[in-house]
Amino acid sequence: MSDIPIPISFSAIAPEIVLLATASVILVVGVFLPGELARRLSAAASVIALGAAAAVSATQFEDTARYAFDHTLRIDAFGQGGRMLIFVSGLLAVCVAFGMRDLRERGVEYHALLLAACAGMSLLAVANSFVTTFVALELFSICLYVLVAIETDDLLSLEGGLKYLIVGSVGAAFLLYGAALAYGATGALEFDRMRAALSHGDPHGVLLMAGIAFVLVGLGFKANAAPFHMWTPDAYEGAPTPVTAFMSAATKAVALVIALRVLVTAFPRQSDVWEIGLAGIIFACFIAGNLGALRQSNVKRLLAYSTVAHSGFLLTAVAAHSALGGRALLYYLTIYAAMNVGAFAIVAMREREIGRPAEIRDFAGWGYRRPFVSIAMVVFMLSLAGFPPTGGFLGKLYIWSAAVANGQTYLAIAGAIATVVGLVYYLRVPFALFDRDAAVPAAARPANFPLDAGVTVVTAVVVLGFGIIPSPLIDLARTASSSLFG
Amino acid sequence: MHVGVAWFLGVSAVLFGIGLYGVFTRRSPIILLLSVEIMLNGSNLALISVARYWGEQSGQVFALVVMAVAASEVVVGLGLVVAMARRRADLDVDSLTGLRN
Amino acid sequence: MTSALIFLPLAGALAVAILPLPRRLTEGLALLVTLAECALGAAALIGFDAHGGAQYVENHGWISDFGLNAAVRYHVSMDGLSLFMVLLTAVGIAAAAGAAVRLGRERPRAYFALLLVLEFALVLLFTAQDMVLFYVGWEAMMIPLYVLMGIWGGAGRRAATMQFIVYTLVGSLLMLVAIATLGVTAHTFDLPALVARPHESTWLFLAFAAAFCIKAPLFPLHGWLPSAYRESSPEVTALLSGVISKAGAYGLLRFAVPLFPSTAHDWRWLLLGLALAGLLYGSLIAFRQPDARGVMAYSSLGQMNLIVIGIFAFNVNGSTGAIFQMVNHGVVSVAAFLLIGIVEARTGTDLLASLGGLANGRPMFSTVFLIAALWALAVPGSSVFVSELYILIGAFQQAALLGAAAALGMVLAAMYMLRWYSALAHEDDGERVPHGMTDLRPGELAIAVPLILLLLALTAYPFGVMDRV
Amino acid sequence: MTYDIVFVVASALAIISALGVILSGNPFHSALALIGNLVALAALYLLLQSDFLAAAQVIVYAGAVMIMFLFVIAYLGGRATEPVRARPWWQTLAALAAAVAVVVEVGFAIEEQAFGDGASVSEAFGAPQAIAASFLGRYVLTFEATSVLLLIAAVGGVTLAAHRPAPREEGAVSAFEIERPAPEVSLQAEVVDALTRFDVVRAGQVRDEDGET
Repeated sequence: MSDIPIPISFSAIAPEIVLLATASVILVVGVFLPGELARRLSAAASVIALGAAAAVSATQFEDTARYAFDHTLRIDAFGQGGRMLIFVSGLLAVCVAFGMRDLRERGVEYHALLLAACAGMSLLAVANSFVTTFVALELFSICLYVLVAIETDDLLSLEGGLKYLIVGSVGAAFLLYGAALAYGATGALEFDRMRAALSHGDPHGVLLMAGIAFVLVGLGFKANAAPFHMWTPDAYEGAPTPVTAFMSAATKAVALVIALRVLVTAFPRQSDVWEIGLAGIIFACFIAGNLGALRQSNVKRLLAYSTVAHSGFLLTAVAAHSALGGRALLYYLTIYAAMNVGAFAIVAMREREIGRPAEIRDFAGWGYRRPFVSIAMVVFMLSLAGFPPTGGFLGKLYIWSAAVANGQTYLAIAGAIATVVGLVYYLRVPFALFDRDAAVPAAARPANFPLDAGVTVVTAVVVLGFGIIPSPLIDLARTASSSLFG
Repeated sequence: MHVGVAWFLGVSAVLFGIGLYGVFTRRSPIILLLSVEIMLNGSNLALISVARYWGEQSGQVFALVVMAVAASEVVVGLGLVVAMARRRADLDVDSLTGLRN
Repeated sequence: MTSALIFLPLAGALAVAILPLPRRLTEGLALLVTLAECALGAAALIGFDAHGGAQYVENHGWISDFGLNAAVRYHVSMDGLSLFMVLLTAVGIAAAAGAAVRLGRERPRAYFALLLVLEFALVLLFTAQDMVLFYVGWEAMMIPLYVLMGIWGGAGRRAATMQFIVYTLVGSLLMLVAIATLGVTAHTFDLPALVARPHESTWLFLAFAAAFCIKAPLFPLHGWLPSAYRESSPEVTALLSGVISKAGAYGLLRFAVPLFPSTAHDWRWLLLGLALAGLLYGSLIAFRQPDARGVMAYSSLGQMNLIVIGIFAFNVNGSTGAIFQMVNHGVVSVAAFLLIGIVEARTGTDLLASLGGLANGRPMFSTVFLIAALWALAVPGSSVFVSELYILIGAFQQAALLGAAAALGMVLAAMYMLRWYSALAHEDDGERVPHGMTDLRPGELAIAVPLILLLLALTAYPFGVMDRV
Repeated sequence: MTYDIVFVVASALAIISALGVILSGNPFHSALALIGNLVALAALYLLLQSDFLAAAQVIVYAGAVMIMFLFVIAYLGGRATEPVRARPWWQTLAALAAAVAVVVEVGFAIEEQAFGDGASVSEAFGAPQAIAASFLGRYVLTFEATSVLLLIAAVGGVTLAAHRPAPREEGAVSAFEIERPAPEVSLQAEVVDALTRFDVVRAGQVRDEDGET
């Protein structure tokens, strides 16, 4: 029992402090300001706070790995990389939301909750103990439950929030129970101490195996991995589109970052067993995600199922549990975040034009009226489908290389087959966009969203730029990954 | 018979399973929230019994945290339920079919 | 030099897409770029040393460390095979662009930009010496093709495009996994380094072979072919048949066989059998097609399978003939499909039953069609005859029965091509042939005549190609 | 011996009340059963020398959280009662299978794991002082994060449940109040649906909002 006071490391949690302080200020000040002004100010403050948090993480990126708060946190480049990804996704989500008139009344809460969610994710990215993991996970989850349902006038939004909450809580309970079982097998809750406790003796105790299985299930819920993905389409469709964009990018990123961290830090000797479990989940992701996406006509639902299928690819990198896999994971997560945020930003633009959820047919012929945005959408779809020269292609190749290097060629082959099926639904969007026969749709409302367009351009540049010149990103990912694998 | 940690863990597993069954079979959001509470309580019992077994404080602290988390979940969940109840009469997860294709 | 060949079309594509020029200038600019590419290719041919192996080498780092120290490099060069494939691409694209100008495509900026992107990708894949780089070209080639087919195609374009995508991507992605495996196990993606240490792996070979055989296409992987050839615009069909199918054969020659020589040798009978079946099947089916495109499509299938026979005959005659036949067939089928396109533009159909009599009072039409048909049926003395003969000799050396059966394919080719020509050109004017339909116009001749001249040049001096490969 | 009897009684009570929560048709009864469950668990915590947790369980959980539940149930009145439509039998079976699988798996794990007698602990174990020391020492960050969590939950609860007259301009339509297309139903879709989701009625059943079937 180390009940002696421990040094409080403010530098370790600097980003969280920045974000939560800003959130509090927004909440307090927002009360006294008229709605529109409060929304604008809180958006500006959020952008600054997220930018500052990302900058702080960036300055600490190359630092040597260290533990903080008596091993409940591990501050390393891997976590900082995850943090930066989260903060940038949050920043883009703020930008996407800026044009949303419907959020006007909720602007303050929206931004405060978004900042708090980022803080929770950021904590999770560096968590080194199941206690921290659980608290951080719940911190951001609760923010997301509310954010999904923030359109309280809209029943779909509430429904999405409620389903997400219930299923998410079940996932959290699984994680918790798994942690309790692993705690029972090791007597420790910190990942590194668990590994130390497991470093000798039989690595395959049944209690421990049960614990790992439950932890995997719990994280699977958050990473919307099949078969724990049933909340995904509902929450994604019900949520306001900027929230969907944020969830798809940041939640996925942080869930996979922590999954890799738990598995390789705490249970490296058990890798033979959880590799198999992950393989099962990966196959389920490919099947459920692809079959689900094939029959969607709503673009958000289609993208929701596509994220399920993508969990399969990303988990392939986790299953490789090597420095190469970590690198591939971070590389693909970055691209993945960019293409999802970009795609959802475009969906948001179209929704605002037509004033209702966008079906694929609502995009028919749109490419001839808004060619540049539509070309960006094509880029995102091609990247999701894995075509060169986009980052999506290199990410897949990278992940498959990691899988092959770890002797899991069958996962790469399954991924290849899943990619083929994915084409069928991803390419429906470009086909619709440039459908020659469709009447060019007229705008229901004047549509001019400079911030959305900015987000689209930035994300498209990321997707294409890191596809053509990937070395800078790969170098960063290498630094981050090696800090985890030491 | 000696009641050791294994017995407590067994009870915790049964509680967890009961909660899981409830989540899968019931449809009223209130009952679903209650079922989740049972799952969390089962986990808490496991944590506390393991903490006792190892003579280690962490598990108890963890369990306290879980209580706070559960309370937060309930607040948000009930907030959602109330917000929905304001806007529609029927509260049944299965009839929430607006979000389906 | 190689980089100039690769990036000139890309720069042209960007310029065409971005500059807000009127239609005429856009078309002119695009045409200029394609012709400049031809000129560059010709310069490369002149400077090419027939016995110098890989030339115009450029090797730079691209992705420094792609894991396990397997770097991906921008490594391009040209040997004889690459050079002639690049030249074929340049000529084919130039002809297609000319035809597109002639036929007048909607949204010319996008159309020509995509054509030029296609050219970029093709040149890249024909010159790449790094497997990842090759794959980038291989897939990048598909994107403009999908768009060209899916937007500017005929009524059934959507289903045809989707079928094409799924077929080709199944093979491609398996190949991508195989590339990843090779790279990770050998710690390099560099083709010369990999070829220097041959591999033996059945599934890797089959993954590569599948990708290339679908694109070629080898029988029975040709399911996408009929609808794709029918629903695309004539230029795109010409490119599909003339150039892009050659990318499949090129892949077999450049990757599948050299990387896994012993495995390929073990599996040769499967491929030879399928190719033989494809040759006879394509030739027979071509006979029964009601439309001009259908005949050429199945003829193309048969010819590609003949090329595969040449490749897997595993001797010098077979492979030399295959390469020469790739060039010949490329030019012939580009010419044939573009001519069909001209007929379609005049009459609105390519059904043989509704056409006919094109030779009546239209000497240019008649001549050009006749030359294309004669070359396609490999009339003795033509360059195609030379290359097919080489393939047959190769096949005979492998097995007499194989050679005999392949010769049967040639006889069938003569029959269906004659039917094709006579249905189009002879008899009275068909019901859909407008009264007083004009002969070929200068603009059309400007496209057709260079191709014909090229065929004559190949015939006159076949060793110009065969010595260099 | 007393220890064993208390254990048996308390755990039986906990399990029975938990069953009561999930089997009762009346949410009010369910909530009351959960209170029983919480109290029984508190007794088990006492057996585990976790006095502070037992107290917290009763005061925070049974005292505060459950009161909130009861308030909401009272507010909803009859609407909180579960509609009688039953789930398809195979869903119930699947749920049962999942629950039994969890219990069996963990039971097997416990059986296999050779637990010793457990550490001997001093009187101070589980005392408020010890918990406080942990919270302010090793777990100070967790403590702070938990407090933020509670604050966020409060903000969220207010955001969601606060009554807010719709402040929209005249004639403006909410972005999402629209006619939705009827779902396309196919056998394949049905099967996929059944395999991939458990929380929904089968496609083609009542869509109560539009009155379509």
